[in-house]
Amino acid sequence: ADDLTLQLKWVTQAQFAGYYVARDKGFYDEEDLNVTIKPGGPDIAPTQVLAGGGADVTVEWMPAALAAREKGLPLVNIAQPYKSSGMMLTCLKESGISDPQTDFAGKTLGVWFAGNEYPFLSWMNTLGLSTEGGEDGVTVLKQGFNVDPLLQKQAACISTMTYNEYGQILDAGLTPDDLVTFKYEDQGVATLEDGLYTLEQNLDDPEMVDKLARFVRASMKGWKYAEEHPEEAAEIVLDNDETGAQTIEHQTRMMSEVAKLTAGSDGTLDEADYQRTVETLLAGGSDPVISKEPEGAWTHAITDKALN
Amino acid sequence: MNGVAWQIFRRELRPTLLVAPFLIFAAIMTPALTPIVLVWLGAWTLNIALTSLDLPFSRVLTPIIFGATILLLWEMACRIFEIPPVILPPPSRIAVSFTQNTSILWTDFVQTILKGALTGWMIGATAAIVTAVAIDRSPFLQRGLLPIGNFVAALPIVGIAPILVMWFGFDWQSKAAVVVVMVFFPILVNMVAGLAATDAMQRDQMATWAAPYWQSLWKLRMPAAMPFLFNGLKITSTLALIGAIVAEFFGSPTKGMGFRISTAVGRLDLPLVWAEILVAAIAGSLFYGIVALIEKKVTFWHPSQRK
Amino acid sequence: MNLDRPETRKRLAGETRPVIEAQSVSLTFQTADGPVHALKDVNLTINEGDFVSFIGPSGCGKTTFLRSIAALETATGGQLSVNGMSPDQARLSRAYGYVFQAPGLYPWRTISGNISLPLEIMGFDKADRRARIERVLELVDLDGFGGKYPWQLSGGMQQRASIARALAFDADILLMDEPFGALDEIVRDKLNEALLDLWRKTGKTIGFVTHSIPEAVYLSTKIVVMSPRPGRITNIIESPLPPERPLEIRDTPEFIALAHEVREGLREGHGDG
Amino acid sequence: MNLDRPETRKRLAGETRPVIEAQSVSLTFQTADGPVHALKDVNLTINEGDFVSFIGPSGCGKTTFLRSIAALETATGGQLSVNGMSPDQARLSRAYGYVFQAPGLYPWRTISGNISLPLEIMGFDKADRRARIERVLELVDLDGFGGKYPWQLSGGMQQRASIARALAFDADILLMDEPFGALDEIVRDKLNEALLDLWRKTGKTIGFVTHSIPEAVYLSTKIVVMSPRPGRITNIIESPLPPERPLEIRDTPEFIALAHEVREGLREGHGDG
Amino acid sequence: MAELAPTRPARRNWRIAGVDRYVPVAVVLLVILMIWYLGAIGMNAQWVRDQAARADETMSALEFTKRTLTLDRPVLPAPHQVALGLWDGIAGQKITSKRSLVYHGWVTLSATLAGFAIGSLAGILLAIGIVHNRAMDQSVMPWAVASQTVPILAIAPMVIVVFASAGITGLMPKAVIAAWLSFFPVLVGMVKGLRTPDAMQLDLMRSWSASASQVFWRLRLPSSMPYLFTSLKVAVAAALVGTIVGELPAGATSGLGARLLSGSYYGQTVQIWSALFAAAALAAILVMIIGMIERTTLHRMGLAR
Ligand SMILES: Nc1ncnc2c1ncn2[C@@H]1O[C@H](COP(=O)(O)OP(=O)(O)OP(=O)(O)O)[C@@H](O)[C@H]1O
Ligand SMILES: Nc1ncnc2c1ncn2[C@@H]1O[C@H](COP(=O)(O)OP(=O)(O)OP(=O)(O)O)[C@@H](O)[C@H]1O
Ligand SMILES: Cc1ncc(C[n+]2csc(CCO)c2C)c(N)n1
Ligand SMILES: [Mg+2]
Ligand SMILES: [Mg+2]
Repeated sequence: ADDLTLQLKWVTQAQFAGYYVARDKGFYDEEDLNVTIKPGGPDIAPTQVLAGGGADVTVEWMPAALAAREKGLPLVNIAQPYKSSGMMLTCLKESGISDPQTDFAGKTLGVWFAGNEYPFLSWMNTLGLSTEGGEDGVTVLKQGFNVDPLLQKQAACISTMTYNEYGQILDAGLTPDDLVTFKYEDQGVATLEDGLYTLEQNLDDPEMVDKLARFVRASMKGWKYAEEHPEEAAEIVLDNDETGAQTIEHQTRMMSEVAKLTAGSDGTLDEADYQRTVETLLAGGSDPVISKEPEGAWTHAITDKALN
Repeated sequence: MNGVAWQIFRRELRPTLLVAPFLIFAAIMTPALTPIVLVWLGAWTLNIALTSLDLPFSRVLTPIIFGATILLLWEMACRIFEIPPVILPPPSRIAVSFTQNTSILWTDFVQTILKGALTGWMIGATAAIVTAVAIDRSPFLQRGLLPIGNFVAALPIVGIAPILVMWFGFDWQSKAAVVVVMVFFPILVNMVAGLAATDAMQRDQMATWAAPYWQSLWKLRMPAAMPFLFNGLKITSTLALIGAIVAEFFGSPTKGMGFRISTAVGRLDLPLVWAEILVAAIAGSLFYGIVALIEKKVTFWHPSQRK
Repeated sequence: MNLDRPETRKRLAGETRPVIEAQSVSLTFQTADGPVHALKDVNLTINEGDFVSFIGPSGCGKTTFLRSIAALETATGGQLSVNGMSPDQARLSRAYGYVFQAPGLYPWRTISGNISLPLEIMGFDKADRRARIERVLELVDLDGFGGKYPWQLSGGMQQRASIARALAFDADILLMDEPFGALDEIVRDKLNEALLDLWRKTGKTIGFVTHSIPEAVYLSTKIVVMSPRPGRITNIIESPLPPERPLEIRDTPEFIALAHEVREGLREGHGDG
Repeated sequence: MNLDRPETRKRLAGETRPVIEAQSVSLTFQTADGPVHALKDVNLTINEGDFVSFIGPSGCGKTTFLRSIAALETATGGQLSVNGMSPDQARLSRAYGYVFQAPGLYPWRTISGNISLPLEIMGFDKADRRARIERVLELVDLDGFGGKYPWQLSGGMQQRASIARALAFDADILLMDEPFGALDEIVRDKLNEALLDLWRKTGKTIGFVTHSIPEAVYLSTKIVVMSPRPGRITNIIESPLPPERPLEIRDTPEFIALAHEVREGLREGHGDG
Repeated sequence: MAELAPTRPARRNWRIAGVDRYVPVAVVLLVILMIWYLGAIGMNAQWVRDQAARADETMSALEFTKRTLTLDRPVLPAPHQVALGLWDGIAGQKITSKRSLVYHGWVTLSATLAGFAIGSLAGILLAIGIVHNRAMDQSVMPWAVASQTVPILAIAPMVIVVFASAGITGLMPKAVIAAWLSFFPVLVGMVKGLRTPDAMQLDLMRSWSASASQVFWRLRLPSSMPYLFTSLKVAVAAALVGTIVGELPAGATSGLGARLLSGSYYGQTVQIWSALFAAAALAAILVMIIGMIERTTLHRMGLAR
């Protein structure tokens, strides 16, 4: 079997169910692949791992991938299992926020960094809010690992994913009625999330291209299986979680939320989505995430080969 | 070079001559290594010659040459082996990034080191000294508190950091709190040992003079404790920086060295990461150096400082 | 201060009062290996103006007895009184100057600072302190060294500084535990002369531990010979020598005879090495 | 080993060869405060079987001279030879046993282990080591204490062990730097007798530093009086005493006269304390 | 006038052996527990109050207190919650289970021990070099100090990435970080220890014309033993911290560090505290083991009295 290493963007959870399902259900075996899945973590930059040769393919968000590309690391999107964005800003209703346009000024907002801050910065830019604090701007708090800043009322809003942190807030005892959410998708600043990326030079090697195609095919099969069998997928994720910290309830709910995001995708990158992402990022004002239109940042070669 | 120096030089060179054949063998096997090996051997021989001469400035010069050699080797390795800069940038690029980002580095320095580390260190040290004096009078408290203190000191701070960030907010106050927790017990343990470090004869003298408690504290135990106290202060000076930076990984405003490092890694701006590390190393060494200097002034009488 | 107190003359005339009185004093240390009888049934009276030397083999309790007088140890049996008070009361009334075998100077203070320390503790004012420091430095022949730190001085000079410190506050009782043990013979001779001189002038009561027979004989009005296991007094020898003692007195037959007597007394109690 | 070497007799008959020869030896330490002339123009010949004592005030260079002989310091001027070699060659040929003022025993080795250490270093085999340890332990009256650790022994016993260690490998030259400084008089007397006995039996050449005039007079065939700043020899006194010296010899007029001579010599060179 | 200084440390004659050692610890522990409970009630009160307000409930003080001490996601868990968490993690699971603290403790322990071994060895070797070679003495020390000021958590991810790119994963990268933190105390302690022999002891060796290696094995090494053990104790605790730091960025892998992180990530404070205490206990046990080795070694050497 051919060896292939996949670097995840984050810890083992249903966000990456497709890959785990593909492995445990033998879909990779069917394609004669031996896939190693490396979980990520808060301070692992998947792009760096790829550059260091620690992995062949990585799951990454497009803003980070494009930023890395501008930094000289030639990442190419070879597949896009996530069609829609699950990121949103979740606020306490009692903080008095109802309209981003008018109510954010002077508030403290929790944001993820380490490559995940780009969509937020773009959004604030379109809202014309400074991120340096003060009366007319927002105070940005580098959100740590959990939803505590909201529960402790250290921030008016925090970043959440529909499938994960939002659920944790509910688990903590707050109800949807206590909260106001703003999806990036609805604010017109949605950027593409979990996609599969590899280094440009891999695409010059026909053998590698073939391997990647088989990988994408099996992975997508895994995703579709997971969408249809959320409980079983959650079970598989749980089996693969080495920390033993995840619970079946949490993962099942995550899986069903994730299914909504992967639903519209067969793995092929939608050019329109790509274009919208690039435009959002380019609109970064004084400090745009990327300064010029990227070239060759994606390819259909793999998905075409895999799916036809 | 006079005779004595030449003799010392020959003696000190001996271990190097033992290692040299291996290095040269390695260079022959991997020709790319040749310049690295040559530079290393040359610089090292120069250093040995310098220390053998024992000139007044060689104490300062040798570590500088040693450091410069390492930087040079680093630069050469990066170029010869074409290490991708997103993995390990060469020193030259780090230097460029350093000069380009001075204002960011300064903001981060103020936030993390001056506000977080220094404040926390001072609060922690003061609290530890006061506590030490307080429990110095009570053998009961000492016996009860110190074993538990040792246990708490063994708690990995990285575990306390998220909790303290949760308690004290995301700004520098929580970083200072982490530093306080980190430095408190090492200083306490040292200070308690120091206050007890008077010898029996000195205590007996105080007794024959019928010295009251505060007199014997100020005039005997405090001065006698100073070498111990500074031992603790020195150890914790580097701990404080690490603590403040680590705590920023668990939540911070959008400035600070820990914040910048994790953000910059995400953006693959490795030269900036290393520039921050450089600032941390310089600040840490400086901090340590200043404490050591004060120690020299305060404990001038201690045998280790006399020479 | 009165440098010419008439105690010496009084003492010779038998008019002096007892300062230290020990009645069957015992002291037992409880150790892991069982009790150590450091002192057993010690009876001794020291009068005002006496110069009493304690001599005896190692471990016979000389130090322990001196420390008991200074209230650094507490006797476990018998009666010990100093100036009619308990040793601890005497300590609190600052009746003693104590010189330990090692100089025990504080390294972070200069020689003057060291001498000044007990004076500060006892609340002497600044001018008085300065005057006293100057006087005692001269007394031990260290004038000019007040600004130096202890470690900048030789062992002998340090020991002299420590004697100066004990003298500075003019306690009436001076307790000295082998103060000259570490000095060479010539320096020792000098300090012996100086000490004798001081004693004659001030009439202080002095308790003095030594290992040297000639030193004990040369200095004392009373030589207490002790013997170990249990620590006890085996012999108290009154000295017939006059208070004026030039160094040459050591070559006189009286002196040699007295030294011989002490040596014999010592050898008796000296079982092993 | 030959316990009855005839060197003593030879020495008395003037037949011995020089072992240590110093010709205008100087030694200057460079310190931060400028040069210290520890030794200046020292001339001395020590013959085989001599027992030479060095006496003089603190800082006069006694230790420095002994250390130069043992190649622990290097003379900065003049000629110093040991057995016709340089001191360092003599050191490498293991010509010396050196005894320091403090016992300097290794706390992690028993007494036997301590004595064994130089023997191990010099490559003696096991059986030989054991025999030698036994012999020297007996010599210093410590048989039965071989298995004890240093801190389980009194100071005097430790000092004896350290002497035993220096004797064990039978160097022909024994250098001793105030070996008995810390002991009480009775113990000191005993060790003096034992040392004299050993010297008489083995005919070793001994260099001995002391502060005690009676000790120097009692032990030596030659007394070297030194004086400080710069360190130099002011007097070399040959002893007329016979090699057989019971302790009582110290009460004889010859002894007292000799001691007096030494004291006078010492006092001359003793400007200050 | 103030109270007088005691003439000697107070000698207490508690008859039962160990009483004067354990009673104070127990009393202090009890006080800490009390403060902890009060803290837990105080810090969790806000949440309970908010929840009650949202649900429009009113409750008795007793009920209120009970709730603050039994929250699922407390700000500060009560001691018994942590104890339960620890008990469940240690005894309530199969040792091989991923939820077992024993399993995670073992993962951390193995990396700690590996790093500790590497670090101590490096520290000892460097110290030997420094003591014997003047050039090393002057050049290495300042840089060793500087090395400890580098924010380890910042380079930990990079170390892991660099190792991963060389194909090394798992225990090794963590061990290297552990070694980085633990070599320094050993270096400092051993330099001091190897230099403890005083001039006289060195002169003795010289007068016997002992070789450099004889001086090392028979004098310097044995006299450095007490220093070695003291610094080993510091080093093993540092190695544990290093390992945990190394486990943090790696995220979803095993080990106490990963437990801490995932606990923090999912806001499971009880899990954080349990992992924290497990780590501290591990450190305490390691230090104790070294203490035991120290005692027997020094006893064998005759250094312990
Ligand atoms: N604190 C103590 N605990 C137990 N035993 C002690 C203590 N202090 C002294 N001793 C023992 O008491 C005895 C008398 O000791 P002391 O120090 O008074 O003797 P010394 O005559 O002064 O001897 P030296 O001439 O050696 O100074 C000795 O056997 C000693 O071991
Ligand atoms: N390593 C050194 N560096 C500088 N000066 C030294 C050194 N060793 C000795 N001296 C100086 O050399 C002089 C002679 O010292 P030495 O130790 O030989 O005296 P000593 O006669 O043995 O004195 P003591 O009787 O006090 O032992 C002294 O002034 C001393 O301060
Ligand atoms: C320190 C930190 N940095 C980034 C993220 C963002 N992130 C990476 S993957 C993912 C999916 C949700 O689980 C999210 C939100 C985070 N959570 N914590
Ligand atoms: Mg005594
Ligand atoms: Mg000397």
